[in-house]
Parts: sequence; C-alpha cells; structure tokens
Amino acid sequence: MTLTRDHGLHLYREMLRIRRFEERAAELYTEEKIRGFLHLYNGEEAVAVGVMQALQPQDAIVATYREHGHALAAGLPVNEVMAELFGKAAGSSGGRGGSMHIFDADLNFYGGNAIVGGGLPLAVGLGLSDRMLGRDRVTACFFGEGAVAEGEFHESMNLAALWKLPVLFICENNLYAMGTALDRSESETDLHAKAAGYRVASEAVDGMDVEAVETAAALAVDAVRTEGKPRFLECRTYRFRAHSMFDAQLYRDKDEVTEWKGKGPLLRFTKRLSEAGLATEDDLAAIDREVMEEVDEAVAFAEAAPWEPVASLTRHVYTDAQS
Amino acid sequence: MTLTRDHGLHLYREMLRIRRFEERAAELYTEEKIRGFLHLYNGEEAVAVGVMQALQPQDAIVATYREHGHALAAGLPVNEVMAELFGKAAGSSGGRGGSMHIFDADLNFYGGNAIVGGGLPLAVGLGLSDRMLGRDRVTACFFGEGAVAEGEFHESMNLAALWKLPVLFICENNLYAMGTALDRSESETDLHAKAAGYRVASEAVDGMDVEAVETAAALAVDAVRTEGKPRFLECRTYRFRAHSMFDAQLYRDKDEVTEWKGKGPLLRFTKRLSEAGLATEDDLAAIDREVMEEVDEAVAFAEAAPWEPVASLTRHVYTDAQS
Amino acid sequence: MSRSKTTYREAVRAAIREAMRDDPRVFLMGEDVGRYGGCYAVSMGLLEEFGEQRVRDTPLSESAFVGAGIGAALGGMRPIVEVMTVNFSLLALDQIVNTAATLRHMSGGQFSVPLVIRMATGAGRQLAAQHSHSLECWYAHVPGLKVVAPATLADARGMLGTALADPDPVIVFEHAGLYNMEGELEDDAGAVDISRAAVRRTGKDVTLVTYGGSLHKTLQAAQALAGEGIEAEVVDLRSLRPIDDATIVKSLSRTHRALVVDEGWRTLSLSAEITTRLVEQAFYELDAPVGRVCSEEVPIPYPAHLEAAALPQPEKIASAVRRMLRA
Amino acid sequence: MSRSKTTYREAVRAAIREAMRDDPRVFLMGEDVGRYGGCYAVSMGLLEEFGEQRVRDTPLSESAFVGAGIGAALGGMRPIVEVMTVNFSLLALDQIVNTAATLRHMSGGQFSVPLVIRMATGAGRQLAAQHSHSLECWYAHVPGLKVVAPATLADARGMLGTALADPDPVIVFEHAGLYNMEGELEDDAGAVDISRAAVRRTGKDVTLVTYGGSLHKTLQAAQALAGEGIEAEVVDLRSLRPIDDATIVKSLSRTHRALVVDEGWRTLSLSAEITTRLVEQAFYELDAPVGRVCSEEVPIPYPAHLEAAALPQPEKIASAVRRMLRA
Ligand SMILES: Cc1ncc(C[n+]2csc(CCOP(=O)(O)OP(=O)(O)O)c2C)c(N)n1
Ligand SMILES: Cc1ncc(C[n+]2csc(CCOP(=O)(O)OP(=O)(O)O)c2C)c(N)n1
Ligand SMILES: [Mg+2]
Ligand SMILES: [Mg+2]
Repeated sequence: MTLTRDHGLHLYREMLRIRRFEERAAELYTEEKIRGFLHLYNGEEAVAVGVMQALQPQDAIVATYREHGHALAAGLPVNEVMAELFGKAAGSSGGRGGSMHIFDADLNFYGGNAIVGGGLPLAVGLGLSDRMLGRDRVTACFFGEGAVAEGEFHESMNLAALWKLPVLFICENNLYAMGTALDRSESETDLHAKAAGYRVASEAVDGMDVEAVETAAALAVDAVRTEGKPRFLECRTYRFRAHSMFDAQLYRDKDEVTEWKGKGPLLRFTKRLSEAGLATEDDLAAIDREVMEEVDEAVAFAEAAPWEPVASLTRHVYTDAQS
Repeated sequence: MTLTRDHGLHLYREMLRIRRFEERAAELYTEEKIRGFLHLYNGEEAVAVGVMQALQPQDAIVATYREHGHALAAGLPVNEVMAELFGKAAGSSGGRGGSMHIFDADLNFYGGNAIVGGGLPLAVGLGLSDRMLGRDRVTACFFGEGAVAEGEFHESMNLAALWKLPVLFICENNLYAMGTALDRSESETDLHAKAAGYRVASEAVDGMDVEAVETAAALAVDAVRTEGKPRFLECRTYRFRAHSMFDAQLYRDKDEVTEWKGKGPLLRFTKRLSEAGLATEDDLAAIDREVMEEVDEAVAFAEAAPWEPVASLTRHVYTDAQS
Repeated sequence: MSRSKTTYREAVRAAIREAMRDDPRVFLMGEDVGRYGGCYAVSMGLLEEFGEQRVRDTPLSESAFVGAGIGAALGGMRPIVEVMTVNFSLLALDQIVNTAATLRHMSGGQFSVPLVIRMATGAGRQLAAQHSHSLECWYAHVPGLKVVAPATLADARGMLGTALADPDPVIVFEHAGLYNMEGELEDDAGAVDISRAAVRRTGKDVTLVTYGGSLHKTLQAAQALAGEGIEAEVVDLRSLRPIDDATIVKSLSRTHRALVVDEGWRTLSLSAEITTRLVEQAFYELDAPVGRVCSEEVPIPYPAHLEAAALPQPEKIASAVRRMLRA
Repeated sequence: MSRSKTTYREAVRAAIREAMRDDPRVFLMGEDVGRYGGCYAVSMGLLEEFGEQRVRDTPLSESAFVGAGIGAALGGMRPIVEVMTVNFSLLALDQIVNTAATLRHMSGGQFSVPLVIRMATGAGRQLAAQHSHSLECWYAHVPGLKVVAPATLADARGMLGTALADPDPVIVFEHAGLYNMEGELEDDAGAVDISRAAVRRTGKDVTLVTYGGSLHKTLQAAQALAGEGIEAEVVDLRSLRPIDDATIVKSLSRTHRALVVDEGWRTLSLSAEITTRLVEQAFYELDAPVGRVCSEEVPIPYPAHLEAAALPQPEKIASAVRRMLRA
C-alpha cells in the first residue's frame, strides 16, 4: 500500500493531536486542574492511531487506564475528553470517571478500565454478543504487556479462541509495567509467541512505526472479521514519560529513554513524510497549529464547563434512579 | 530400567490398595458412612503411584479434592485416611476436612484442595521457600486438566518459571472436568505444548502405564532437583467412575468408558507382570488379600474411632486458641 | 387456578426456560450447565431444547466467563451466568465489583449492565470449609449490584424473570439445600417483585428476620414456639440489596422484639446490617436488644455433628427467642 | 527517650526493615516493591539493603503471588506480601479466603499460615470508582484471618512486627491517605499489641468509634465539638478482627451515646457490626440509637467535590453528633 499525502497528513495529525493533548494534560496536572492518576501515552501514539485506521465505525474498542490516545484516535471529541480529565459534567463520562474511565456509547468506546487485565473478559463478552447476534463487528482490546501475567489474560485468550470470537487482542508492549521490566515479569518475553498456546494467530510489529501498525492491524482486523476468530497483535513500543505523575523512574536509564525517543513515532513519521515528499515543514507546522488550537479550545471548554451539582451525587448507581 | 520382581509387586500393591480403598469408599458412601463430596481415583492409580516412586522423603506434595490416591501412594496411613473420610477425630486431618481435605504434616502432604487450580500457587510458594532456604526439596503439584483453564494455572506456571522454582507440575489429564470434555474447555488440547509459552520443559506420558509414569516422573523430578527449575508432566489417563457420587454421566458414552477400562492401569500391569514372569496369579491374589485386609482394618478403625466432641467446635481456627 | 407439584430446582429451571423462550437475547452460560445438566441438575434438558449457542458450557475460568457475561450484556444480550457456587465466585469478584457494579457509574450513565448471575450458596451438606460459604453479605455491600435470595418455590420461579428485566446486574443466591424442596406452585406462576420483603408467618410476640435457606429453619422454630404459646412473625427479606426496611420496621413496631437468623458467619453477616437498621429506624420500639442466630465463627467442618453445631438450627433459634422473651 | 520526626510511610518502612534485619525468614514480595520502591514509596531503599532474594518484584499475578506467600509461609518463611491496594486484592481473594483462612482448620490444626498481607485502602485521592474501595469489612468477616488497621505512626511502626510474630494470617490495611502523615515517634518504638482498641481522646458526652484513615477526621470533628462544649471520646478500633468489644462497651457505658465513623459504604460496613455489638452487649446503656457516618452508597466519583461528598468528613461527623445530642 503506498502512502498518499492525504492519508499521511491524517496519520500525522492523529498522532500529533494525542501528543499535544498529553503534553497539555501534564501541564494541567501540575496546575492541579487534573487530579488523581494520570497515565500519559507519549511515545505510543502510533499504536492507537495505527490500529484505529483498521477499524470500521461499528467496531468496538476496549482500552486501559492509559487511554487518552485510544479515545482521541477513536474519534471522541477532544473537548469532552479534556472535560473528563477535569471531572466536569460535560466530560465523556459526565466527569464521573476522570482520566482512567473515558467512555463513549455512540462510538462503541467501552472504556477506560483501571484494573490491569480487567478489560479482556469484557472484550470477549462483546465478541460473544456479536457472534450470537450475527453482528458484523470486531472488538479491539488494548492492554499493556504487564497484563499478560494476569490470569484474566489466559482465561480470555482461551475463551475467545475456543468460542471463535471476533476479538483483536492488542498488546501494547512498552517494556515496563510501572517499574517492572518485561523480563522480570514474564518467563517467556516473546509475548506474541504465547498466543500459540491458545492456537491464536499472532504477529509482532514495530509499534513506533504507524504505517507498520496500520498494515498489521488491517490484516489482523480483516482476518478476525472474515474468519470470525481472535487474533493477537503485539505492538512493540515505549512509554516516554513516567508511568503516572508519581513515578521517579528509578527502574530505567535516562539513556534508554533517550534512545527510544530517537525512534519516536512522530519523529520517524515526520522523516518518512518528508523523505517521500508527501509533506513540507509548512504542512506539518500548520497541522501543529491546528492541533494546538484544538487542544487550547478543549482546555477552554473544560475550564468553562460547569461542575455537576453535589445534589446528584448518587446518580448512575442504578439505571432507574434519577438518571 | 528393568523391572524387578520386588518393585513390580510393590507398584502393583500400591495401585491395588488405592483401587480397593476407592471401591470400599464408594460402598461406604452408599451406606452413608461417608458424606459430602466423594471423588474417586479409579483408573488413575498409575499416575499417583508412578509419580510417588520418583519422590524422596523430604519432597512435598500438593493435591486436589480427588486425592485419596495421592495420599495413600504418599504413605499416609490407610487407617487415618479412611477415618478422615468418616470425619472421625483420628482422621488425617482430625476429621475436619473429610475426603477433599486430607493433610499430613509429617509426610509433607499439603492437601487436599477443593478449589480447582487453588493448589498451584501454594506449590509455587513451597518451591519459593525451598529456594530461599536452600533446601533440597521438590514440590509435586497435582491438578486436573480442567484446572489448566484457570488463571491460577497461568500465573503459577509463569511465576515458577520466572523465579526458577523446584516445582513439578503434574497434570492429570483424564479428558473431563466434571462433564466438560477437554476440547470444550481448551482451544489447544495438547496440554503439554502449553508449557512452552512459559519456557517450561514438558512431557506427555501414558498415564495408564505405571512404569512409563515412573520413568517420566523420575526424569522430571531429577531435572527439577538438579536444574532447580519447574517442569510440566502431562499424564494422559481416564476416570473410570462418575466425577463424584452425584453424577449421571450423561456427557460420555458407556463404550468410551468400557474402552478405557480395557486399558486400565491394573489390568495392564497385571499382564505386564505375568508376561515378564515376575508374578504368578497366586502372588497377585495374595497381595489382593493383604490389601483387602488393610482396607477392612481401616474401615473397622474408622468405625470404632470416636467423634470429636461438639464442645471443641471452634478449634483450629487460630493457632493459639485451645489447640 | 390449578396447581402442580414441583421442586425448587424445577422452578428455577422453569424460570430459565420461560425466559429463554420469551426473549432470544437470553442465554445461559457457566460450568457444566450444558452436557452435565448443571452441578445441581438445574439446567437438565435445556441444552437439548435450546442448543449449544444458548446453553454454553464454559471452561473453568470464572473471571473470564463472568466478565464475558458483562461484555455480552453490554453488547445487547441478556446473559444468565451461573457460577456453580458462591465459593468459586471469589475468582470472579474483580469482574463483578470492579466492572459490573461500577460500569454504569464510571461511564456517567452511558452503559447499563443487564446481567443476571446465579449461584448456589450455603452449607449443610458436609462439603467442608471451602465449599460451604455464605457470602451474601459481601455482595449486599456493593452499590451498583442488586442481590436477591429466593427462598420459596414461587420466588425460585418468579425472581429470575424480574431480575432479567432489570437493567442492572442482579445476583441471585440459591441456597443449595433448597433444590430438593418440594411443594405446589400455580401453573401460571410467573415474575414476582424483587424488592420487597415478605411476611411468611404473622405473629405478635417477636419478629424473626431471615432469608434464603434459613427461612425454613426459622419457620420450624416459629412452629415449635407456637406450641408454647409464643407467636413469632417471620419476615423473609427476599431482596438483600436493597433491603426493604419498611417491612421489617413495620413488623418490629408491632412485636417490639426482633431476632435475625443468618447462615453467614456472625461477625459482619447480614444480621449486623438488619440489627443496625432496626436500631437506626425503630430504636424506641425495641423492648429488648435485637438478637441474632448465625453461623459460628469457624470454617465449616466436615463431620455432620460439627457442621450442624456450626449452623443456625431451629432449636437454637427457638431457644434464643425463649431467652429473649424471658429476659 | 528521644523522639524523631517521621512519616507514616517511613514508619512502615522502618518496621519492614527491622523485621528483615531481625529474622532471615522475613521477606517482602509484591508488585513494584523493589525497583520502583513501592507504589506508595514505602519500600524505597529496601531492595538495595536486602537484595533481590528478599525484596521480590512480582509479575501482575495477584492470585499467584499471594498464594505463593501462603505456600512460602507453610514452607517456613515469614512472608510480607504487599498487594498494592485492596482494589486489586479481589483477584487474590480466593487464595486468602479459601486457602490462607481455612488451611489450619481443614488440616485439623497441622498447618499454620504465618503470613502478613499488607495493602493500601481507602479513597480521598480522586482515583475514582475502581481505585477507592474500603473493603476492610469483607476481610473482617472471615474466621481464620486477623485484620488490623494502623492509624497512627506508632501503629504503623509497631503492628507489623506483632503481625509477623503471629502464627496465623494477618491482613494489614494501610489507608493510602496516611502515608504522608507526619509526626514524632520514639526512637526505640517497636512492636505493639494488635488486639486491643485504643482510646485516642477521652470525653464524656459521646463515644466515636472509628479506625484507619477515618480516625483523623474523627479527631478533627471531636476538636470542633470541644469548642462547642461537647466532649467526644474517640476510640480507634485498631484490630478489625477480632474486635475489642470490651473497650467500646466500656466507653459507651460512660457516655451512653455512640456513633461509628467508617469509610466503607454504609450498608454492611464495619459500622454495622460495631452498632450490633453495642446493642447486643450494652443495650440498656444506650440513651439514643447508635449513629453512623459512612461513605454514601455510590462508586466513588472522580471529581473532588463529589468524592468529598461521598466520604465521611469532619463536618458530617460533627453535625451527626450534634443532632444526636440534641435529639
Ligand atoms: C490488577 C491490578 N494490579 C495492579 C494495578 C496497579 N497498576 C496500574 S498500571 C500498572 C502497570 C501495568 O503495566 P502494563 O500492563 O504494561 O501497562 P502500561 O502501564 O505499561 O501501559 C500497575 C501494576 C492495577 N491497576 N490493577
Ligand atoms: C474454582 C472452581 N470451580 C469449579 C469447581 C467445581 N468443580 C469441582 S471438580 C471440577 C472439575 C475439575 O476437573 P479437573 O481439573 O479436570 O479434575 P478431575 O475432577 O477431572 O480430576 C469442578 C468444575 C471447583 N471446585 N473450583
Ligand atoms: Mg507496559
Ligand atoms: Mg479432569
């Protein structure tokens, strides 16, 4: 597949929007506009953006607590995502969830799960409903490599394979689960090889290369859709920033981070676009300005948005209660 | 390894003791001397007996709720095991546990666990203590093929492999978990192949052949002991009787059961002994008489043994309380 | 209306069958619900009637298949997930508490989870320490869940349909000791309310509050007491979350004495919450401290005599009432 | 005796360090306890001091590493297992309830499980619905477990050693909001009793019973009330299982009024058990129904104002006391 200018600029914009969003979120955290846990996606943009290109509008997405990138790439309104981080009623989840619990029913965006591995059974169930209803839908389930050690990974992979459910398992292998390096967490560090134990076809891809992710995801999603069986896609990537805002990063070398930043998805794709003559510096600068404006506007929106009144505290516990 | 007459008769006696014990237990259940859940080991005798030959006195054993065979093969006094099934104070666990919870501290027999998969983390921990204390000990952990679907299997295999712990995982693959056939439970039915996903060396062995089990177990135990790393041994076997005493066995054909009975470990080993000229019919009949006497005596012992007084109901909840 | 003989087990089965006939979105999934017919034979015959797609045997993967039930509910189905017993539900608690119970709230009301989870509960069959839990109180603690305990044939027959119609997750506790209970049921018995407690026996001297498997022991105790001239009112909670305060307070306001019977271990069992609500809402109606008869604080032992001693029994209940009235 | 400034975090760390120095069987294991230094920085520096064998980073496998702690305890070690937070402990509950708590009983007293499990608990830091549970009440329900909640620096410093000396499994709940708490501690502070409640403030008008993170909110409320001439006695439970009835009953017998403050969701929180025990053991001492201030029945919301409204707060406690005394 040759890359067109339009598509190239689209991918760039999608990734850059996430990057700028996350940078701003970090600032807003320092300003105490955003509180609680904040897990940023810097460095991993190519994964969410690459995978989303392969999905159709009816497809479903299950994400983690590091899900701003997935939400934005899935098309959730930037304003609403930012407002959610602020905890405002205009946020994606009405402000109830915050950074870790972004949901959007209209876009089949099923969150935003802060229990490592907790989203996998959910994705299996979505796939089961699709199978039983004969619905043409693929569920894309994102999780970190840390989740692979959880029992829920094992149970979910087996169930999806056994019942032939249309689920794409996407492992974002950024080499660390908080401070625990992959080789201190898994006896078999070649994660995509684990899929064989469930008879699930799998592939590992360079998660810093948005085109490679897109291609691999398209193949995988297509296979899931036509074969009606799960697939496993390991995206090898890196988290540029701390795990959350509380992390002193004692567990990794600055050099390692620097090295990976040199392989960053935006850097790399910028080079690719210019080498292919698909974009000028001006093109990219214009996109950056537009994206910055979007983010600025989102911040302004979130700032201005009202708080939910305390009187409605107990809403949304049950469906029938005042909702 | 050539089979000697002594060892052959020993293996035969060990297996037959289990068989006769289980047959009697079934009768006693009908007589309501034994209550609750009763899971019999008929058909699987070669597994427990074969594996136990490979263990040294200091080695530890973790078993399931179908563990009479393991207990007897590990050398627990028949009287005490039977008394435990009766719930008498003279039982292996003071009668508190019953059929599913047989323990023996002197023999490092760590039970008797009625939660499918629940014993695996325990075995990992025993192995961890051995590693940390520099103790020469292997932990043999038995579980059914049904347990392989549980998250605890996955987590335990990984942890044992990652930390290089001296644990032998023994999967008793009797093809059914209650009424669920293996291929309705696992997307990959070649269970020992799953060990590769954890970089654990594994082997599958004919679990109806006590010599084959003994040989494979000896190799595996030896490897665990010298390498200090876990191994996985799949024993392919079959349960001759119902899952428990409540099971109508709608899920399998009578023919299938008959066919497997034809491959039964005692039948097979009897043939082996006589073909090798290691035992006469009289030899075997004599053993059978002795074993029957042992079991008779155990029943008499259990019958005569006193009940624990109700007054001591709350014993053994905490270590310091009246114990 | 004609009535027929049936059992609790058959009543649950009839409820599942009706739900599956009426609504193609309903399906049953769990360990051994299909070929085996259910570990308590509840679903016997359903596989034959509804086929493999709708009666799904699962691997032993409690967390995944309960979670899959949540996902399927989100995806438009109406799953009935059977967890064989509450003992194994510990392996699925993360999904139930962190996902099923929170999803609606975390998503700001965008997603409901119309899921029914059935599980057997309770002791009394000599299954020993790992197979005899009564953890209804844990589930009843969690906002976002509804919890019911059918104790009668009519409730076994009727609660499931109502639970399935509920847009939120409902946990149904079936006491394993009840499956063989026989009785008569109206042939057109159907859905029943699942939010109100029921007075199963009227009486003026003392209110006995209970639920599930303990209801029948409590009724036996009340029967025995009646022979001594003590008229006990017996309230069956039916719904453990929410708790129908009004009914128990009303009863107490007539009897002025209350005792809670609960198979949970005493400390922090449902009995504690019932006692507390009576104190909060009807303190000045109380002529005596609320009493409770619960399980002893011991993992359930295997031998019959020890197990019986560990659990509430009619005689224990009756003597607790006698003591209370004498005091 | 000289005293030094310290924090709750440092006190827990000092306790772990001392235990590891004193007993080679003691080791620490859990997610990110080593290289990361602990998710709440409690174990910072311990890896460097004790090495990889004794400070073990685990994979994200709560069930396996908690179960491995049980096995290691059986095998002669004295493990301190850190489960990052109570929220993730749901994944390990099977091991804790079905194995750790039952093993001694099921084996007829042959095996004890000398295991300590530490976990952070509680809300108040805007971590939303899945990261804000207070499930102390669940653990306190289970025979075979002991449960403690250090609320002060001295208890953070002293409870761990006592828990490690205990032959049975002890669960230690550290409220996440306390780690930064500063104060002074005796330089030779060491093991403390872990079975008795403590009166943290004396008063004659009302008994406020609480534990863990709520202690400080309760003390603040008591302070405010003192300004109005109301003298509240504040009892810190410290041990949640067993519960030290004698201390709370004694206090109530002097004040004749009690209110329980508990960060758990109201229904079936520890407050229910405390209320019930007071009713059972001191009914005729009560001049008013026992009150309680708990968390609202809602998964904890993210925004600060909603979270604050969901949790017990000093002002809520104070006004509940005022209402009680006015009534
Ligand atoms: C079950 C569970 N255990 C522990 C945690 C605490 N925790 C939050 S994120 C995280 C690391 C997860 O790593 P990984 O899955 O690789 O995802 P990443 O953060 O690298 O994107 C941990 C341990 C949790 N949220 N859930
Ligand atoms: C966690 C858990 N789930 C379900 C059960 C109920 N149960 C008891 S035995 C059994 C089948 C286990 O099969 P397998 O592991 O193959 O062992 P087998 O009985 O064949 O020896 C089941 C489902 C249980 N005890 N524990
Ligand atoms: Mg990671
Ligand atoms: Mg089996």
